[in-house]
Amino acid sequence: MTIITERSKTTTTKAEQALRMYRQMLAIRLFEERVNDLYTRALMPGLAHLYIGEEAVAVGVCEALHKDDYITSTHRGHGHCLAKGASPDRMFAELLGKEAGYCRGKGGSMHIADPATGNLGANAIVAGSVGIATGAAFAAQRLGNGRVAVCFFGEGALGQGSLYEVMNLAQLFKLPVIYVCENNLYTEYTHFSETTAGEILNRATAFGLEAAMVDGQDVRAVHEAGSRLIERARRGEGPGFLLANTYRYTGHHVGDIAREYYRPKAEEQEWKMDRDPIKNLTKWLLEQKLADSVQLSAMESELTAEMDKAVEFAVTAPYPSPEEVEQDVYA
Amino acid sequence: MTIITERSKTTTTKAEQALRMYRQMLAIRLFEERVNDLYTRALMPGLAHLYIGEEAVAVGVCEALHKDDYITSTHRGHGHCLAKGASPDRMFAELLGKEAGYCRGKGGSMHIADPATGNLGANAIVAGSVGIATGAAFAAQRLGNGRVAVCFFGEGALGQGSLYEVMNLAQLFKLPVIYVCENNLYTEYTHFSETTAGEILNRATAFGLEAAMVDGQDVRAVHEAGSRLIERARRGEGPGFLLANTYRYTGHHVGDIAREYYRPKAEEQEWKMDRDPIKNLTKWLLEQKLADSVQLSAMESELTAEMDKAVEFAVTAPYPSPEEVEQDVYA
Amino acid sequence: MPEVAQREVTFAQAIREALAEEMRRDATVCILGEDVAEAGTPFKVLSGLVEEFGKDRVLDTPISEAGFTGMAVGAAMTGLRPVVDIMFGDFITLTMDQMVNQAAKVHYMSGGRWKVPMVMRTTLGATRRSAAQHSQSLHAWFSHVPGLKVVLPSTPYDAKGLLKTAIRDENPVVFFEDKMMYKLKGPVPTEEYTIPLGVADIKREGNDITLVATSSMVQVALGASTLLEKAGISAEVIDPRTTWPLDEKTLIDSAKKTSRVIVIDEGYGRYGVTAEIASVIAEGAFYDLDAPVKRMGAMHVPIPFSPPLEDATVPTENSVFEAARALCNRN
Amino acid sequence: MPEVAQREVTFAQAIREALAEEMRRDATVCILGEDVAEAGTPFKVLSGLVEEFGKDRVLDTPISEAGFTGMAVGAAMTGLRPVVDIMFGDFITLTMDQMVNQAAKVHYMSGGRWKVPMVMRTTLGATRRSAAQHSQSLHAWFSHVPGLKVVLPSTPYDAKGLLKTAIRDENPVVFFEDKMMYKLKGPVPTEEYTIPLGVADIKREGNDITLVATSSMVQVALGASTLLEKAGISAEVIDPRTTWPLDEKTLIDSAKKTSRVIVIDEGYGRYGVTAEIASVIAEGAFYDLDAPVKRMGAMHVPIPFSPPLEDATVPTENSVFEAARALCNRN
Ligand SMILES: Cc1ncc(C[n+]2csc(CCOP(=O)(O)OP(=O)(O)O)c2C)c(N)n1
Ligand SMILES: Cc1ncc(C[n+]2csc(CCOP(=O)(O)OP(=O)(O)O)c2C)c(N)n1
Ligand SMILES: [Mg+2]
Ligand SMILES: [Mg+2]
Repeated sequence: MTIITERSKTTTTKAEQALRMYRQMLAIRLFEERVNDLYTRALMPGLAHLYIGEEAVAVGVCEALHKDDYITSTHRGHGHCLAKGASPDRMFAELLGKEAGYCRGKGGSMHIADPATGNLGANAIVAGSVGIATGAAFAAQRLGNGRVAVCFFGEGALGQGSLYEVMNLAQLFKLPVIYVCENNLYTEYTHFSETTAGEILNRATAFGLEAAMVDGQDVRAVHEAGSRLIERARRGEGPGFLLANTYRYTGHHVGDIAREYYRPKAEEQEWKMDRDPIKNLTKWLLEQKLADSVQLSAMESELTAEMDKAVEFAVTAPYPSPEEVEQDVYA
Repeated sequence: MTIITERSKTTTTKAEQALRMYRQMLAIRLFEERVNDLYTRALMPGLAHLYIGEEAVAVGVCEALHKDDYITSTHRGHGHCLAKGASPDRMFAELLGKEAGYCRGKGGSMHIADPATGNLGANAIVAGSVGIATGAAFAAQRLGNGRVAVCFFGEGALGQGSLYEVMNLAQLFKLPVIYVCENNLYTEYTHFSETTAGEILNRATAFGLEAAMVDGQDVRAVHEAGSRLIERARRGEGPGFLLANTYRYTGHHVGDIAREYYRPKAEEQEWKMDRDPIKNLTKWLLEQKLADSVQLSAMESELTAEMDKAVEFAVTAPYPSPEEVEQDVYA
Repeated sequence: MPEVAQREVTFAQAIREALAEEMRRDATVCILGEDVAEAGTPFKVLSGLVEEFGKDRVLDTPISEAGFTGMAVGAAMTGLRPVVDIMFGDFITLTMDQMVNQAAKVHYMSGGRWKVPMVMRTTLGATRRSAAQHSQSLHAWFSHVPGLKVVLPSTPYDAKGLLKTAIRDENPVVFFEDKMMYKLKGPVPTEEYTIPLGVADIKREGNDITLVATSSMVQVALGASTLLEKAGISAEVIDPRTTWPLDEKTLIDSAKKTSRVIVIDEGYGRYGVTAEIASVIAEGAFYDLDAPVKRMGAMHVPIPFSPPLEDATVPTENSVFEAARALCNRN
Repeated sequence: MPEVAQREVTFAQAIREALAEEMRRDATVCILGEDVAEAGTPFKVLSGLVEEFGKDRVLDTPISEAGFTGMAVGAAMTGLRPVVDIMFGDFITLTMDQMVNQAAKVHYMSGGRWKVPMVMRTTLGATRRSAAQHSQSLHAWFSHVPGLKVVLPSTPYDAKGLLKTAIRDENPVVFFEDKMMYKLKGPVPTEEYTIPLGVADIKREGNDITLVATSSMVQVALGASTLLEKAGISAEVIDPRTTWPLDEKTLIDSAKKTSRVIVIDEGYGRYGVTAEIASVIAEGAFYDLDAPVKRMGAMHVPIPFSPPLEDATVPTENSVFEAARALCNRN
């Protein structure tokens, strides 16, 4: 099997890479703002779990992946999908339950999957995909196709025993899998310190995994740490664990408005003001003179137009016809 | 609620305690030899997993427990039951499926349970009782009855994710529970190094537990380390993890005879000759002049007679009557 | 209940009241689950309980369904009466070992010596646009397991009375709540009351056809019966209220009276609850039935996200009406 | 199969041959499980496979049923055809999330874009004196779940042909083997063959009564049919071979012919396989049945250890004979 590496081949300079990551983070933010809007206007069924604030994690890690590498994702998965290369139009369509969606409307927000971009699927079971990602790494190793698998999950997944089972398996078999823990401080409505004893990184090193912690609001740092673990895994040196400290700006889902009983407004403000991954990178790009604000605004306008078009596409797209309900139960 | 402490109250001297542990280990060995015999003579149905070689672990730990403290046990559970105070006659009866058994014959070897000695039950699911032990500690804490719970399991249970879930819970709630991992080097037919990545102790300390490793063939060392963790837990300082390195002399079960494909005879010989817990303690008792060989032989004769009587009792005891099959499904 | 003083409460409130009353009555009752304390669960069913009973009795856990369910088993054996909250019925997959191999069997395996008075509360039901992993009705699994009891309330009155009984029961009881019903209002007596497990309720009397319906399907059946009335067909609606124990007599008697039966349950039809109930009736009323017992359940597909697809998967007032009319040969 | 060249092999050997043939044919087939390599499983079903295919394709895992089942899901999605070995059917409790929320749903949720061609092999059956946690027949659970297929072979011939088909199937298939049957011998063709899923087999033709029997109960039904013959009753014995897909037509046609039916399955009768099959027949042959469809399954009790109790829990040749005779009104 051949390894598709066009994306990383195009990485000629650090500057290009930083701009690509900037663009990607912005795309996610704009995407999620539209999700919020669609949901609030009652156009989106179900629940919407926004990734706003956490963009640097998905983007920094996926920048280090090849197109045919694998990811698994979570209920808060839009950012991972986009960062791995999914198109906003088909994503919006899926979110609205339309036929043109990635899953023909059958999956919805929490189950977007796409073989073309190596996306094994978002998962609505906390830690539900840790086995899948590990298995994909196992297959990659056995087939010798040079791929790696990245398993994204929130720190809530640290509560699920299956994570420890597969970390043990991954280390025993030296599988090319990286577990990326997005510690956004909260599960649904509970602070992680109330649900997490000991030190998170030790939970990975106890099983022999190579582990690293990183500021999840600094996309360049995420990318660097992610790359190291990914390339190490790709070389056959075994699995890694990346702990990214981050924050979700909005509620657990769009309807989670009155949040003060579980977290102070001041905390939210602080993260938004001082630790925003897009602001951080903007500042750096400008400082380094790798971009100017005109250029960045132009990019934003372009992305905004693209996102609005994608929303338009999804809103006007047709629903699947009722007979489809019985299709695809079996392959 | 009052705490029953007669047993530990009778501990006046180290010598008495050592002799008591000696007696208990010998009782287990003699018990298991008879199980082997009953099984080989086709008098015992099902499977028999012998504890021979590992006696010091159960005995050293249980010596540090009160009668109303709790234990949970495993498929290899006879030693734990006896060490916690069960009577051989009703145990043998259970092993043979007789009405007089601890579970009226319904449980058999892998399910002996006894409220009178705080035995929450052996368990035939690997790691199946980690939740139960943790829950008993939780109840003890909430009821303020001063009890602790000890959860015995083989190193194979380290493969089960539920163990990590409950260690996290125990540490968060500071529960009086001690996880005792009996590393006898093998699961059924696989060496633990093939199934266990990283360092075992780290798997407990990662969750914040107090952890210790001990030579499981040295009953005094086990007792000392166990006591420390147990008393710490009893004082409300949180859960502990004790890793006891030990060895099963015989097969995974009595029928597991041709073992050389998974472990060398020389290894078995070495443990039996050089690291036998009963021999070790005999030597020490004699050296310290805490006992002489006449006294120890007398003890052995006495125990042998007791065990033979217990076997006799069980063999001649009646089976439950068939109507009992529908009893006790519901309380 | 015409002479009894009544109040209107929602289904959620009925459950909350049952818990609060039992927690006041019995200090050993406690609640364990994710986001059960300050958040009062995502459905707000438990709002206010932590304020009254404190964090010692309403405990937020990590996302460790197997772990805290296992703890509940042990705690129930040793003096508490835990009520565990499994946020979505789909997550019982993670608790099967603790519920089936432990909770359900402890009493029997120990020859009646230990008991497990615990309750698991969880949900069932689709049409919330929650997709395949948050929409299942898996109560058939637990109904299949001796040692468990399974409760499916369909009104606030039943919910409150049955939950109080479940908490007092000496056995593990699984209590399934339809998540679409939490806001449904209905009368409950001002005075304390309980409802025994194993007694079906005739929600509406009729002569031409029996609609046996569970949980969410009771309202559907009642709606259908109104439509049927207009078509000149008198339908009897029976709610078994518990699938185990099952009140076979009431079901069979009704079938004998009307001679036509439809069984409606929101779980999958195949190998589901409708199969058992239909078999019981087909056997018990064999000589009185004028037509085959008809079964209606969820379509045999994972529940799709897309609204027009999802709506096709579950029985509706209209589909039940049509089926009943066809069965009565009146078109 | 009179003209076909035949050999006598045991049930275990048939399974081993199916695996070996498929592993030779397709390099992506691999085996994951506990003690599957050198030990060849405790039942020695897989003996010799690791010698032929190496440790890269026959992998010993830790005791992590959830973990390695999850890995199999991911590996199946990405190019392998894993066969996981769950030593005892009782341990499927630990895999329910991976099998039901992941494996069964991936294809549907992804709109048909990913598929999961994996097989889970496990066991069922009591009377091995293994007590409540090693004696269950839990195949009804998986049969209830859309997206899974469930196979229950009853002869070496069926085992081999069905397992080969299961491995080639593009969907997750669960394959239940009766552990008491491993040594049963029977003819298999010398030439390669496969058996489609979803086709019942008439194990014996007859006219007076239909005995529908699965797995372990097929031999029991055949034994009963011999006794019945002596009593002048001609019994037809039908083995559905797969509970999903289910060959309803063959069952209904036979019921129409004989007008009397007993359904026999070793799982619990309540909410079990017999309920579905009995319902299908009672509906499909409603106007032809002369007596209610009778169901025989395991008693609704955890399986007890004590031999006289355990023997009472399952249908036997005699109990089926008596039931059939009573149903035919000939005493
Ligand atoms: C096994 C399981 N338990 C509970 C839930 C309900 N649930 C959905 S999201 C969530 C919190 C997840 O927290 P975290 O993993 O930190 O992810 P975040 O939402 O913070 O990104 C919970 C409890 C679930 N989906 N799956
Ligand atoms: C969940 C589960 N998986 C597999 C088994 C089968 N099994 C019984 S004992 C055993 C090995 C246990 O090894 P270990 O925990 O080290 O205990 P030991 O036998 O060495 O005392 C296995 C795999 C089981 N009983 N439960
Ligand atoms: Mg989080
Ligand atoms: Mg071991």
